[in-house]
Amino acid sequence: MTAAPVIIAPEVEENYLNVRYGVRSWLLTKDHKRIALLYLMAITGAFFVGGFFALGVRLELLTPAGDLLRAETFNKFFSMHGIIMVFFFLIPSIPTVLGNFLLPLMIGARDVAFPRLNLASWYIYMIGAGFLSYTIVAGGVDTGWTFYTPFSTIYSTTNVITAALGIFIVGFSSILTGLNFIVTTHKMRAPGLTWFRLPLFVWSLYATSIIQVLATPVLGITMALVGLERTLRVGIFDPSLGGDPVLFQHLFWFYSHPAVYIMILPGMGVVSELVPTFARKRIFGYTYVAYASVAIAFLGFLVWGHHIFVAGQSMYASLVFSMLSYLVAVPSAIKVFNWTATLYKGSIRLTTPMLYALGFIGLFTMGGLTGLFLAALGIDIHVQDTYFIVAHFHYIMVGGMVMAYLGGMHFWWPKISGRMYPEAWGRMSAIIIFLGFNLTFFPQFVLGYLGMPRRYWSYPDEFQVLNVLSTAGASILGVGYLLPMTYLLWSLRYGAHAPANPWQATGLEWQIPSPPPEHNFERTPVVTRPPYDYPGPEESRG
Amino acid sequence: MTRSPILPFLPFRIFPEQASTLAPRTDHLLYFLLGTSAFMSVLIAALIVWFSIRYRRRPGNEVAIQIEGSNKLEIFWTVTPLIVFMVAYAWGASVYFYAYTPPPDALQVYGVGKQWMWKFQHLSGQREINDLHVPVGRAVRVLLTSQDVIHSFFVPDFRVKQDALPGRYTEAWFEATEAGTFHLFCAEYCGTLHSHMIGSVVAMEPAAFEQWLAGGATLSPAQRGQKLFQDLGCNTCHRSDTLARGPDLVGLFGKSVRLQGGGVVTADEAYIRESILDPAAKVVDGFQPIMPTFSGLVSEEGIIDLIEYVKSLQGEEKPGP
Amino acid sequence: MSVAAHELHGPRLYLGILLALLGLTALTILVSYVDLGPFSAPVAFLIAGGKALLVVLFFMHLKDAPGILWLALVAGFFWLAILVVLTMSDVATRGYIPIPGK
Amino acid sequence: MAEHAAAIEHVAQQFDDPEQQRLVAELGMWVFLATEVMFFGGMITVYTAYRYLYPVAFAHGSQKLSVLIGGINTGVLLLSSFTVALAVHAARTGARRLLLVSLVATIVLGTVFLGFKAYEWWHHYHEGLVPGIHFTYEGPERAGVGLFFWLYFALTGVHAVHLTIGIGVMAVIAVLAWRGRFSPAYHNPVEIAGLYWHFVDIVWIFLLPILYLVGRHAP
Repeated sequence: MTAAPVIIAPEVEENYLNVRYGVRSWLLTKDHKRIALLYLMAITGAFFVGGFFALGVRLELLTPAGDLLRAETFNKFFSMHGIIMVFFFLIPSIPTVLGNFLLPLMIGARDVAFPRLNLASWYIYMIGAGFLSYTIVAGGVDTGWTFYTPFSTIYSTTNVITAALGIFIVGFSSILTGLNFIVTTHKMRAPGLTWFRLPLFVWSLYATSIIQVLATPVLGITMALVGLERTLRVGIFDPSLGGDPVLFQHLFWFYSHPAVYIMILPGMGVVSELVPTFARKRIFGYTYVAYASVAIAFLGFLVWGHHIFVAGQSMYASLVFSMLSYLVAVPSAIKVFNWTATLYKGSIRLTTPMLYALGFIGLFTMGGLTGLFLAALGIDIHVQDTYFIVAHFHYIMVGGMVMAYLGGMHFWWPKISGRMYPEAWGRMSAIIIFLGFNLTFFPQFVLGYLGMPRRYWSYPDEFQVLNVLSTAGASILGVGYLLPMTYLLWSLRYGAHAPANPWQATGLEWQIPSPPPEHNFERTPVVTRPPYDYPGPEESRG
Repeated sequence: MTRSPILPFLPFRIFPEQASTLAPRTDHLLYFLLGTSAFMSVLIAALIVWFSIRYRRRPGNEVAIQIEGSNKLEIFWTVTPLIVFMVAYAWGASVYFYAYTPPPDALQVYGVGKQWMWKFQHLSGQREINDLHVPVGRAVRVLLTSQDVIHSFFVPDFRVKQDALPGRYTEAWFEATEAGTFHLFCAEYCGTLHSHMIGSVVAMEPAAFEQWLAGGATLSPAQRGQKLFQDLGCNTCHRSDTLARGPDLVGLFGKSVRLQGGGVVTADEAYIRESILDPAAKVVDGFQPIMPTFSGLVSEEGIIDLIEYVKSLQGEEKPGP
Repeated sequence: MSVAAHELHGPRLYLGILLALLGLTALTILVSYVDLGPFSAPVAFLIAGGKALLVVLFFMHLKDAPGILWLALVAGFFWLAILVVLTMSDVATRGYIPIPGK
Repeated sequence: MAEHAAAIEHVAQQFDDPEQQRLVAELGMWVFLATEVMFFGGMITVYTAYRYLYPVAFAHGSQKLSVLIGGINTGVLLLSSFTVALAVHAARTGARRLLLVSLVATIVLGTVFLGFKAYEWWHHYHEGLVPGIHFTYEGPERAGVGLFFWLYFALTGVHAVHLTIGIGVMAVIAVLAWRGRFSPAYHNPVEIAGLYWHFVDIVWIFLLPILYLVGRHAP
C-alpha cells in the first residue's frame, strides 16, 4: 500500500479525535463530539438495514403477482423498514449526530449540560436497537410501524412484544437527548449570545427537543399498553372486551404526527444554515424563521386526527383536525418563502451542501403541498391508506429530511473529520439522489390517486408500469446513497486537510480548528454580533 | 393496459374513472389543489433556478447585498396562503359532508370484513363474498363492521373509503353513475393476505339488477332473523303479553327509548347491536337488567339478521291500545 | 450564595402546608359521599389541583423559582390538556350526527 | 470562603460556576417532570375516554376499592412529602442530623405506602378483580369494570414503580448524607431527589379522586 501523497505535512494539533485512543476512550467518553460519532455509526447501520428492507419491498412490487417474497415475508419487510427508518434512523439522525456535535460548538459551550446523560442516551439507543435486532433475527414483526390494534394485540403471530419494547426503550433515548438540549440551550450559551443571536439550527433543535420531551412519553406508554395487552389480553384496545381501537390510534398519532416534525425541523435548521452560508447573505426574516420553528412544534401537536379521518373518528373531530392541519402548513410555507428570498441578490455558490439544500427546498415544497391534499377532508377520504400517502411522507422524510441530513453532513464534514470531501463526487451524488428520488416517489402519487392501497404485496395489473418506474428510481436512489458513504470514508484517509473555516462561514463552530479540540473553546467566546453577519458592499441597503 | 384519456401517449392512466356522484366532486377539489400546488412549485423552482444563475458567485458578484427582511412581505406570504388554505378547508369539508350523508331512500347493504374477505348481505336475501352488486343511479348505503381486525372499504372509482371496525358500525354510501365492474380494495392493513382482500363492485342497470336480485335469493335476513330469534329463545321474554320480561320489540326501530336512570336513546342499528351483546349497558326504563349477553353466541351476520328482523316488525300494527 | 438566592422556608410553614393537605384530603373524601350531580368530578379535580398547587408552590419551592421552571410545569399540564381535550373531541362527539360511526 | 471552595470542587468541567450547575440541574429535573406528566398523561387519557364511555361501570369498580386504605395511604404519602421538604431544608441549613432523620423517615413512609398498596392488590387478587390474570367479576357492566380495574392496576402499578425508584434514590442520598457529602453550599442531589419525590406525591393526589372516589354517593 502506498502512502497518500501528502504535500505539506501539517503539524498535527491535539484534537478530540487524537487526544485519547482505544475502544475504552470511545465507549466511556463524555465528549459530545465523540458521542455524536458513536451515534453516526449506529444510525448509519440502521439506515442501511432499513434500506435493505426497502429494496426487498420495491423488488417485490416490480411485478403484480406476489412472486419474489412470500406474503408474510413482504409484510415483515415493510414493517421492519418503517420501524427501523422511523425510530432508529430518522428521529435520532440530525439531533443526535449533527445536533450533538454542533449544539455546544454553536453556543460557545464546552459540552452539553449533562454529558453523562448524553452517553447514557446512546447506550439506551443501543439497547433498544438490540431488542429490535433480536426481533429481526427471531423472525420479524408484521404489524406495520403503526401497530394498529386489535391486529397487533391479538391477531398478529409475530414478535410484537420485543419490537414494542425496542421502541419503548429507544423512546427514552430520544427523551433524554431532548431534555439535554433544552437545558443546554437555556443555560449554557456563551456571554452575549442572546436568543435572537442564535443560529437557526439551534432554534430548530430547541423546537425539536420540546416535541421529543412532551410527545415521546405518550408513545412509550402506548407501546407498553400494547405489550401488556398482548400478554394479558385485558381488552384495553380490544372491542370484544369493551375497548376502543380508535383510542389507540389517537394515542399513537399524538406522538407519531409530531414525530414527523422531530424529523423535519432539524432538517429545516440545517437548510437555514446552508442557504445563508453559500449565498453569503443574512437570512431573510430571521425572526420569522425562528418563530416558525416554534410554531410548527406547537401546532404540530394539534393535528394528529387527520390520520384517522376515515377510521371511525367523529365528524366533528374531523372538522376540527382538518382546520388545524391547514394552520400548521402556514409556518412551513413562511420558511420556504424566506429561504427563497434569501437567495435574492446573494453571491451564490452551488457547492454540494448547497445543492442538497436547494433540493430540500424543492422536495419539501412538494411534500408540503401534497400535505394540503391530505388535510382536505374530501380528498383524504380517497387517498388515505394509498400510495399517495406513501409518496407524500417520503417526500417529507426522505426528500426533505435525508437531503438536509446529507447536506449537513457534507457541510460540517470538514469540521467533524478534519478532511475535505471530493467536491465533484459530492455534486454528482447530490444530483443522482435528487433525480432517483423523484423517479421513485413521483409515480407513487399517481398510483395513489388511481387507488393502489399501501402495504399491498400483490396488485392489479394496471398498476404495473408506475411500479416499475418507482423500482427503477429506487435502484438509482440506492446507488446515490452508497456514493457519499464511499467517498466520505475515502476522504478520511485521502482527503485534503480541512482549514478551520473552509466555507468562510460565520458560526462559532468555524472559529475553532478542524477538528475541534477536546474542550472546544480555549476561552469562552463573547458574542457581540448577530448571526449570518456576512459582509455587504458599502452602499448596502438596510 | 388502460391508457389515460387525458394524456393518451402514456401507458397508464393518471386519474381513475369517475363512476359515482361523489367522484367528480372529489376530483374538482383535486384540480383546484393541483392547480394551486403546480403554480407554487413552479414558482419556487423557477425562483431558485433564476436566483442561482443570476446571483451566482463570479467576479463582480463576490459580495451579497444584505437584506434583513421585510415585514410587509412576511405578512403577505402568511395571509395569502392562509386564505387559500381556508378555501381548501371549506371545500374539503363540503365534499366530506356529501360523502358521508346518505340520502334517506338509499338502498341498504350490510358489509362484514374478515381476514381476508368481504361478505355482503342484501336485504332481499342475497349474500355475496368479495362481490357487491349494486344498481346504477340509486344511492347505496353500506353498513360496515368487522369480525376481527380493522379493515377498510375502498372503491377508488367511486372515491369512497371507510374503515370497518370490530365492535362498531360505520357507514359509507355511494351512487354509481355508470355500469361496470370496479375494484373493491381493503385499504387498512389487516394481516398476511391484506392484498388478497380485494373484490369488485358490479354496478348494473336497474332492470338487470332487479333480475339479479330475483335469482338465487334464499331467505331474507329478516326471515333468518325471525328463525334465529326463536332459536335463541328471545321470544320467551320479548313479547307483547303480560308475561313479557323484556320490552316488546314491535314498532321499536327508529323510536326514542327511555332508559333506566333517565337517558333517552334512539333505537338504531348500533343500539340494537349493543343490546344484544351488552344488554346491561342501556336498560329500558321499567325492566330489570336480566338479559344475558349473546356475545360469542351470535355471529356478526346473525346480529345483522336479528337487526333486520327487529326492523321488519315495524309495519305490524299493535292490536288495540 | 445559592442559599441567599432562596428565601428559606421554615419547618413551621411546611407543617402548616401538611395540615392543609391532610385537611383537603379529608374534605375530598367526605365530599365524594355527597351527590353533587354533574359537579362531583369537577369538585374532586379542583381539590386535587389545589393540593397539587400547594405541594408545587411550597414543598417544591416554585413560588420563588425563575419563570423558566414555571414554563416547564405549565407545558407539561398544557400538553396533557391538548391530548385529553382533542381525544375527547372525538370520543365524546361520536353519534352527534345520526350516521353510524360518525 | 471555605464553603465556596467546597462548592467549586463539585463543579463539572462544562460549567462556569456552582450557580450555573445548580440551575442546570433544577431545570433538567423540571423538564423531566414535564415528560413524566405526559407519561402518566397517556393513561389518564385512556381513563378519561373509558370513564366517559362507561360511567356506571367506573362507579361500580371504584366502589370495590377501600377508601379507608386509599385515604390512609394519601396521608402517608403527604407526610413523606413533608419529611422530604424538611430534608431539603436541613440540607440548606447544614443540619446533618435532621437531614438524616428526615431521609430515613421518608424511606420508611414510602415503604409503608407500598406495603398498604401490596395488601390492597393481594386483596383484589383474592376477590378476582385482576383483569387478565384472575378476573371473576360477573355483575353488570363486566367489560367496563374490567377496563376500570385494568386502568387501576396500570396507574397504581406505574406509580408504585416510580415510588420504588424514589425510595432507592432517597437511600443513595441518605448514604451520601451519612458520609457528609452535602453542605449548605452544595446539596443539589438532595434538592433534585426531593423534586422527584414531590412529583410522585402529586401523581397520587390525582389518583385518589379518579380511582377511589368515583360515584361514592351512588346507592
